[in-house]
Amino acid sequence: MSQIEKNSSLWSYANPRKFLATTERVMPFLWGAALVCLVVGLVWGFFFTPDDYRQGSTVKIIYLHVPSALMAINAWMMMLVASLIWLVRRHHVSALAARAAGPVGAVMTLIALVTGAIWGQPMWGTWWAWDPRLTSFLILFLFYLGYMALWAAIDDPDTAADLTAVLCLVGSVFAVLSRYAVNFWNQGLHQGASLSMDAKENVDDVFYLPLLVCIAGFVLLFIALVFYRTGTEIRARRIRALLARERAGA
Amino acid sequence: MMPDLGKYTDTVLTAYAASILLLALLVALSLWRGRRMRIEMEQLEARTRRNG
Amino acid sequence: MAECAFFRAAQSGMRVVMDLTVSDLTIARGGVPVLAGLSFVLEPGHALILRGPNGIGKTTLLRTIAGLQPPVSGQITGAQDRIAYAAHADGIKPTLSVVENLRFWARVFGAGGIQPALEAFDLTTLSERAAGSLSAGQKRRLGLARLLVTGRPIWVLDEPTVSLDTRAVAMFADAVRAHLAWGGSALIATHIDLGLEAGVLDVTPFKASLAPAAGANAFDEAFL
Amino acid sequence: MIALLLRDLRLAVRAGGGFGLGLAFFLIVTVLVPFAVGPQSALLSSIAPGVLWLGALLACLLSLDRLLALDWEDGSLDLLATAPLPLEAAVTIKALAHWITTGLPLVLVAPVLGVLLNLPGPGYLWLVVSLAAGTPALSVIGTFGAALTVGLKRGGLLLSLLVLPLYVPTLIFGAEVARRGALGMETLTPLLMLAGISAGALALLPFASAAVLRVNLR
Repeated sequence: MSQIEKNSSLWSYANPRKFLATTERVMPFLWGAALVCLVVGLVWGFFFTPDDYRQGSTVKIIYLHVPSALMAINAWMMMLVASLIWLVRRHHVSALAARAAGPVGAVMTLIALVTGAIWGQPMWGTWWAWDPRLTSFLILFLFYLGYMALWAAIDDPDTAADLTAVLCLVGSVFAVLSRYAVNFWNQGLHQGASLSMDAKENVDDVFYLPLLVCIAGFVLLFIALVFYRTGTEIRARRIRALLARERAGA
Repeated sequence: MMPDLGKYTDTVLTAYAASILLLALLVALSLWRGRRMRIEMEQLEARTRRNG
Repeated sequence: MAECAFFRAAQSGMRVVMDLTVSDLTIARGGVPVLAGLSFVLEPGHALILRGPNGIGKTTLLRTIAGLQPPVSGQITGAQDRIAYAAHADGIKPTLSVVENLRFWARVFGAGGIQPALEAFDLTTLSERAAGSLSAGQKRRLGLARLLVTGRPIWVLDEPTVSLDTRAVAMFADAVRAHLAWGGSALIATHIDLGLEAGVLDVTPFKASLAPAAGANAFDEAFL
Repeated sequence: MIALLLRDLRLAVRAGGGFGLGLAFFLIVTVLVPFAVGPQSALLSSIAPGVLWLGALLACLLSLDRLLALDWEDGSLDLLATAPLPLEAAVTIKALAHWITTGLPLVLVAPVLGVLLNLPGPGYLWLVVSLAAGTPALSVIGTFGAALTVGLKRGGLLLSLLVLPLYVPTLIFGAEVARRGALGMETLTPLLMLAGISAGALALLPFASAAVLRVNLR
């Protein structure tokens, strides 16, 4: 409990100035840590892990595919939480953080899709299969596109924040529904778990450790990007406010 | 230096190239826009202060 | 439905006693405060004319009082479900006839007949015409006639006399007088003299200063 | 509430209301499909349920941008928001009016168009049942999309971009019912899911639509 009490000062980061000042200080470490983890994890995975006896060297794609897929979903979760905070507590930084995470999540989804398709080419004999997982990610990508488009289309920042937050909420429900619907619709081209990239039992320790480092790298990169982009959004918002005041004063 | 990727060389290399390209693009665009907004805000704040 | 009827009855009972009170109101347009520290009381049977230059925030004020947008700070009491709002757009459907348009709003507001409203704005001869074929001034009269069928005690009007000729302006002034005599009240933003015995409130002195308002969320000061 | 429904229906059938446009669109899409995929009746009858569902969905989508935009432009929405009718009820009624003028005719016409695509015998009943259970969800979800984009100048394209992903579960289960019905398979599970989506959307989405509309009105 006392921990929570202490952390209640977390809300002070909802102050844009405080947020900018704090992130400014941690940004170099975040970028550095993300870069180190990514380089170590990917180099380790690419150069120093054996081939899988069934998938051959294509197993190396998991170091990109799994972390990006994970972040594609986590980014949406983060947007959902940030949207809720905005709707309940009306902290602008929260809404701007959700906006900042959108394109990052979209790129993560795209990476997961592209690596999945590239992996599927030799494994399934086709670039694109309407496999439930790939399909769900394609739908998630469409949700990201809609979310970003709505932010971009609305001029007034508070209106945009409100509308996108509600869209994120409703979209989350429908994304989960779509996942079930897609599962129902196609039980899967996957020949069981053995030929999947996502199944845990498929991942030996040799692959697992570098994979963990890569996941850490993607998480850190995501945090760094979201912090940085939120800072950008705060500045853009400030520019807007200053211009509006200038116009009102003139 | 280069590990032997067997018959899947193209597949693996394409996946890595595409992913790294996408990530680099995202980071570059973020940094570019971030820098522009920072400069613009500083100019504007300086102007506001000068005008009182 | 029964509950609704009950509330309406309770409302009409209170009509005579409730003032519209605005206290220390700050309103914003597009996130920028435009008017601050505004207070006034509008009693039943009285009208208040709002004046001020274009762009000062009269429309924003009226929309805030009508409940269409939340105030930045301050209180509005006595407005809940008692306001009939009319602005530049009349909500008139061109393919419906005059009577159909009016009857629709009468039914939505659960109020009585439309005949008095038609007569007050001299629309009886036009009643079967499609609203789309009316002239701008005739449309405006139809939009104002809508106020009468709402049965609401407080009229909040934004430039109600746009495109009305002198005869129609007189009709409108008569309608407002009748409304006040009945115990209603009216808050009108207008530039012309309606010949009403009404208080005048010039909102120019309440123009919000460019410094962030003290009541605003301190967290977000960087945005104001 | 009934007044609003009657007004919307009356507006739809009067000149310029766009009543029947959705139907015509549905007809054209269905007629064009054989030109695109070839006249083999076996192929047509196997894709018929999906094509008819997709046609119905697109016809629904086509009419969404007029759902709230006209009331927004002429100020009716401002006035409705200050009326005694809760905005939640108003958007539900508008969705209902949209369903009556778009969804219901599609349900009734679909079997006729099924003939053009060689829909197998048992498929007709299930096509009608699935459309009847699914089109309400399309109207309600579409109303939410229309409420999101109502204040935008050129919201039509954005509206499609926002609404189409939301339509995915409805389309999957709806087309699945029709497909399984046409093949004479068990249809209960997807039909229950479809009805569940419609009921859930009808119960919850009006609150989101009204909230979004209030934001757009301020």
